Amino acid sequence: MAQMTIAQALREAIREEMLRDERVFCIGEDIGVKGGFGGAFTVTLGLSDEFGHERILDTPISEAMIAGVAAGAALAGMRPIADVQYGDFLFNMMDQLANQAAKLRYMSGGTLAVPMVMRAPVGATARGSQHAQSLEAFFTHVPGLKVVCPSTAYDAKGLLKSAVRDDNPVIFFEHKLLYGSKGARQEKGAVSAVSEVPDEEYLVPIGQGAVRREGRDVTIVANLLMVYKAMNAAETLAQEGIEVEVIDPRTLVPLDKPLILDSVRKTGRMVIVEEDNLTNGWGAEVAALVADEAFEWLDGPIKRVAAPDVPPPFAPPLERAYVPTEAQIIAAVKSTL
Amino acid sequence: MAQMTIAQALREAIREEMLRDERVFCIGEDIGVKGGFGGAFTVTLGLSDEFGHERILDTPISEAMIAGVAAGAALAGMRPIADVQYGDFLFNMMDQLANQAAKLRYMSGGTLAVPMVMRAPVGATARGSQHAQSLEAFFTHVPGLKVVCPSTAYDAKGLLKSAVRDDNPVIFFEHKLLYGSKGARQEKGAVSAVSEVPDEEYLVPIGQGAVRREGRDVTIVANLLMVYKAMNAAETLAQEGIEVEVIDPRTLVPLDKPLILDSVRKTGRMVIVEEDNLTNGWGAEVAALVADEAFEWLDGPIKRVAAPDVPPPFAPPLERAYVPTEAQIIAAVKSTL
Amino acid sequence: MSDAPATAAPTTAAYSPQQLVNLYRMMQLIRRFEITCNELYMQGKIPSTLHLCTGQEAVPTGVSFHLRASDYVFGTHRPHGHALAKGVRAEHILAELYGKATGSCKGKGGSMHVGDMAVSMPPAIAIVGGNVPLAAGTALAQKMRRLDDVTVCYFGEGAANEGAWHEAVNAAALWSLPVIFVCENNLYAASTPFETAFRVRHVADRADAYGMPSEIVDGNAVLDVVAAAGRAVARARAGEGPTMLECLTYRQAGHSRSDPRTYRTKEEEAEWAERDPIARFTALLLADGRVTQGDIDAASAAVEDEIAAAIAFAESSPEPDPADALTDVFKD
Amino acid sequence: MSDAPATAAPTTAAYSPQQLVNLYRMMQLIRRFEITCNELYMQGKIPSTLHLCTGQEAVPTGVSFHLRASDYVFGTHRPHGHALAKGVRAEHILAELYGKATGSCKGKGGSMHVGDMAVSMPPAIAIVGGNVPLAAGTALAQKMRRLDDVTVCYFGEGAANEGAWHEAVNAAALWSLPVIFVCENNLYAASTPFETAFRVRHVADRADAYGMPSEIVDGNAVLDVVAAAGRAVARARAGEGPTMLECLTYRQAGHSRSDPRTYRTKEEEAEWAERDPIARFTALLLADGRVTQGDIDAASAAVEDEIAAAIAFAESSPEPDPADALTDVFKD
Ligand SMILES: Cc1ncc(C[n+]2csc(CCOP(=O)(O)OP(=O)(O)O)c2C)c(N)n1
Ligand SMILES: Cc1ncc(C[n+]2csc(CCOP(=O)(O)OP(=O)(O)O)c2C)c(N)n1
Ligand SMILES: [Mg+2]
Ligand SMILES: [Mg+2]
Repeated sequence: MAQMTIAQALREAIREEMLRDERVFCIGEDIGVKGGFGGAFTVTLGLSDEFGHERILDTPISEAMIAGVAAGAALAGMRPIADVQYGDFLFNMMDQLANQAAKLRYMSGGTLAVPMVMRAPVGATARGSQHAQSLEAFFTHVPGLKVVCPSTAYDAKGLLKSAVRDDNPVIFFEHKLLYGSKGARQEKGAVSAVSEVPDEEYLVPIGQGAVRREGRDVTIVANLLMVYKAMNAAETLAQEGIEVEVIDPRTLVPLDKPLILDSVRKTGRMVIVEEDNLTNGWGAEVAALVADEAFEWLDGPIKRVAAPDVPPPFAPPLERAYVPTEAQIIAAVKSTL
Repeated sequence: MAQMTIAQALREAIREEMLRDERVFCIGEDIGVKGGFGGAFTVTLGLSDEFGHERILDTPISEAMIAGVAAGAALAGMRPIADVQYGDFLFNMMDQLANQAAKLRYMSGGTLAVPMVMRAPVGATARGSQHAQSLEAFFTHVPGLKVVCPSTAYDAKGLLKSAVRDDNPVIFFEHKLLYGSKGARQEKGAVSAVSEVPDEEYLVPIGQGAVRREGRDVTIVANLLMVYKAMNAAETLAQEGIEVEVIDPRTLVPLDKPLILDSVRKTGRMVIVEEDNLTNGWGAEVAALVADEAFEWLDGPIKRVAAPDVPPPFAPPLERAYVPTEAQIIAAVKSTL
Repeated sequence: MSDAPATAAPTTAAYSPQQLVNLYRMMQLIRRFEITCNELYMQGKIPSTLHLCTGQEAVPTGVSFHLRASDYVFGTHRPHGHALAKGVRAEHILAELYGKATGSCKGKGGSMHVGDMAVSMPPAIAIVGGNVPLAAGTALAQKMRRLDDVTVCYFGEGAANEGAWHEAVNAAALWSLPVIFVCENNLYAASTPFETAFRVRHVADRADAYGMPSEIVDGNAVLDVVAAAGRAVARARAGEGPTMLECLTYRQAGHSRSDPRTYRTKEEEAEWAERDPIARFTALLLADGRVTQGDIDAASAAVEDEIAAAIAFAESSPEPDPADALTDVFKD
Repeated sequence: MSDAPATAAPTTAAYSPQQLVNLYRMMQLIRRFEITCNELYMQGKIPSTLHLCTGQEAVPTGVSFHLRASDYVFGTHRPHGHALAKGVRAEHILAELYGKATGSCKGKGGSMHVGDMAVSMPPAIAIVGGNVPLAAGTALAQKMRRLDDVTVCYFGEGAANEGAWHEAVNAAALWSLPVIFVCENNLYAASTPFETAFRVRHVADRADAYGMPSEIVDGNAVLDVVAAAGRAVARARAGEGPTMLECLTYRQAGHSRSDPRTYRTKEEEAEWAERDPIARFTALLLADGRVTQGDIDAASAAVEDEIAAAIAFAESSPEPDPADALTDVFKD
């Protein structure tokens, strides 16, 4: 057992998969340059020393190329792990992800596969509107893509290994404030997502959520950074006698519907917490799911706590008004009772 | 009063706005070429003869440029109407729309405006996976963009004129089967969206939905082609004594929430119909809205009828299994009772 | 560097009579396939739309002369010729156009996405320029796997203004990937003339901007294409990196389905009809003498049989089960 | 066409002493502003991250020599110098970096998005290459409105591999738009050396691929930049279309915040320190004699006052009201 940050856990996952399978390689900007950063958040730091620059492939600043090359290499027998420095830049590769990688297998009548992973950091960190978005919902809406969003080091390692072994394109979201990146890449306001990581190999299956806290009164579904805020809110509410069940879906596509539905059938009340913008965030889909399949068990309105429908602002006081807070979560939970 | 197809109505709207305001111009691929098509669906046919090739500007095949040039020209005092041949290609310009056009005003602290219209045809028409998607939800999720989706010629003209005069970026979705395009550009399986269009000028305000049919039992919210399928379904259901209220939101951002909520408060039952893929389609947002703000009035589960989570298939029998049908709408309505 | 097309009359000497007949046969197959598709489309047997490559047959024919089944080929929205030349069977393409379960993509792809992984042709990409990053990707895989296979990426001249094209061409040059970028410059992108989209005279002029060698080729002279493609494929197999070939040609048909073609002149069409690749090659062969009219007639007859068989196959094939609309999204 | 930088020692003769002092003053202002930002950042007074342009001051200084308030300028993620040179006031930039309500973007933009519409500078764009289509757009508007204003689009050499850059540069050339594309080639994109991303030797080599004139300029010689930018701006105002200027320079600081810069050598840094644009220009001025040490000291002192005032302004300014997070999305 070792204590690891998410950045370390992801690095370990990549190392192990590259050692296990020579078809696995990394492609992205500034990921392997000698004396460089190991990507924007140090995840690949040191790997080019171990695996060389062909398997830790530094690219020009060309996101559409990165995604398309990963998809092409994947259909030709490789297992690329592609890296984008900030999730916001996924928009630059949207066609290659949504029109190509996601559709190729289907258009081919199931005669090819695109086993690629697209890693993308999300979350607001006082960098302003173009380095801060949470983009899960743009990809949960694309048939043919799987969407993963780990919130602990344990899950990050186990899910990345599963993503690498998955025969389909996987969009892998990582939260900047959860990396636990050290040194030059340390983040203000970071939350520790350090967890025990077994020495022996393990996988976390894609499609299985986790109950982070059991409770009988209200179900909260939250991902990434919001898991921690939800847990804190649950703690506070417990002192008032309100027992909240906190579910971390861990993957959004495929979504662990039974876990969520069973919880709501138990509690009868539901709050969804996401850093994504409210309108058409992934929380809307969870709400729609529950309003259909668990309607009879609902005892109150389904509440969503999300970023407002504005671009991420820069100034800290504005950003604090943008990112969902524990106070908002607590209020939402109470409004369902 | 004249009978017009949507293609004619859009052309008239563009003509009138270009005559009214010299800042208005069109930019896109194959929109003004002499002897050409007038865009993929004839909407701008003939306009370059009237306005010249500077104001009906043909471009290289460069979608990111088209969107970015439109946004740049807009912030510098022009009022561009940009054209993409198929909505699926919006992914090629996603960064310019979602990171630039949508965020520029906010990032500037409200000191500039981006009055542009981005026109995009959607809908499955046996062209296969890359010329068929309905993409509304990718844009309803972008703060800073307005999203419009007319289903009649009257609305198409009035809404496009409003979009041109709006000081913000507007994504304007048009359904291929509703254009009523003639000659070489006629579409198999087209539905007539011809309507009476007044000779005198009028506007349809962005943000106002329309009740297409009143009913007391179930509320259906449907857009574009699905409005027609919902109306047919309502007709059939009426014969069985089920009175459906059909609401065409006409614009998705801003959404006419009062109209939808009031209807559900009246009927207590809700079905959403969209050609967009189910998971995280715009219907999910409408469902989430109702499950929160009209929960107490709901007498049954909220049902969604949408395309399944697969890319649009080519073969007609497969495409028929992809596009929502009247039978599915009828079944969904009954399942809420 | 890019020069004007080699004007020296191409010589047949380097090729066996059988090879020459095969080149004729493939061009004729593509021509007849496209004309037949158009007829079937007009009869309403093929849904939606079609992008035909009549007049451009020499390009994929000449390129595929050098390809193996394991070499990848990426087609465009105008892919029938790319597919036939790569060895996708006419019956499987036609069945795909009909939307039949026996199509090379089970009817899920359609005309704009024909391909067949059995001969290493992924579905053609109908997003203009969208196939270029994918092609760089398969070429990267070929290089990393130390194969001496290559990737061919076809694109129309209009695609050279897409951002994805730029990014991927640069990467291919940078990494010396075994890919051949084959530009089918047919002077128009839909209705848009070359000069409306480019200030430079040639797409090949852009290869210099990436440090990539290029050639401008008479795309209606199949032996010129064979020769230029031979050099490019040899470089790629030898690990010497990518080449851009700009093949000057002309689309005899409309851009798609019933395009009236009023954006170009009848004179221009007539000029290019003069340069019809099949007629020119036939004349060359007969002048050359090693291939006889009889050989050509036999090849043409074989093509007619193949087309007839393809139609019979497509029409007798079953439609896909509607339930199949939900399959082939994810691989488990 | 693109040649090596003019090696002929730039002459001051063409400029008045006041103009020369102003050039010094602006470079010094940018330098001291950046160094001060770094100190304030280290003190935790500026949130998040910073991209400083120390060493690159001559480029925006030389370009802006020719600009009016109504000319548009688009900055990059490294925009402080672009903004100061365009005339955005130091106090408004610094307040923006502090995230104060008095910032040039009301604190909503931050360091990577400084701009000020009062001097026609939209928020800088932090999506590499993302500002290029926008710049082509403002230039198109200037052309359609028959103004003789121009647009300047700054970009780092790394941006030249973005698809948006390609699409927009082509359109600007095609339509003869009044835009000057100013490449700040500082040899690195974050940690990535030029050769890791390009097979060609110069970004300017790419201008040919669009039929656009270009010049390679010594970006650390402010008068060379002034001269080249003068030619480009004149062409643009005269309706003769865009120009690409590749300014060879070097980022003395790290890429962003506390970058250890271990991907480049101390020797290389030392070489470029020798070519410091401010030191070189100062030496030139003093050798030339028309500007005295006294003039320079006075300008430097004025800069210190401006910086001190900017700090005082930023620190004494109010934070934005959290409720303002919800405003400025749509214009009604
Ligand atoms: C990204 C994208 N933009 C626009 C289109 C619509 N479109 C289909 S074919 C075509 C013209 C392509 O011209 P070219 O690349 O020269 O190929 P050609 O049709 O001449 O073979 C266009 C604009 C598309 N399919 N994809
Ligand atoms: C589209 C996009 N990709 C990646 C990044 C991350 N990034 C920020 S600056 C930078 C390097 C830019 O290098 P260059 O263009 O040469 O400008 P410089 O930093 O050298 O001034 C990168 C990769 C980004 N901001 N946008
Ligand atoms: Mg063409
Ligand atoms: Mg640089």
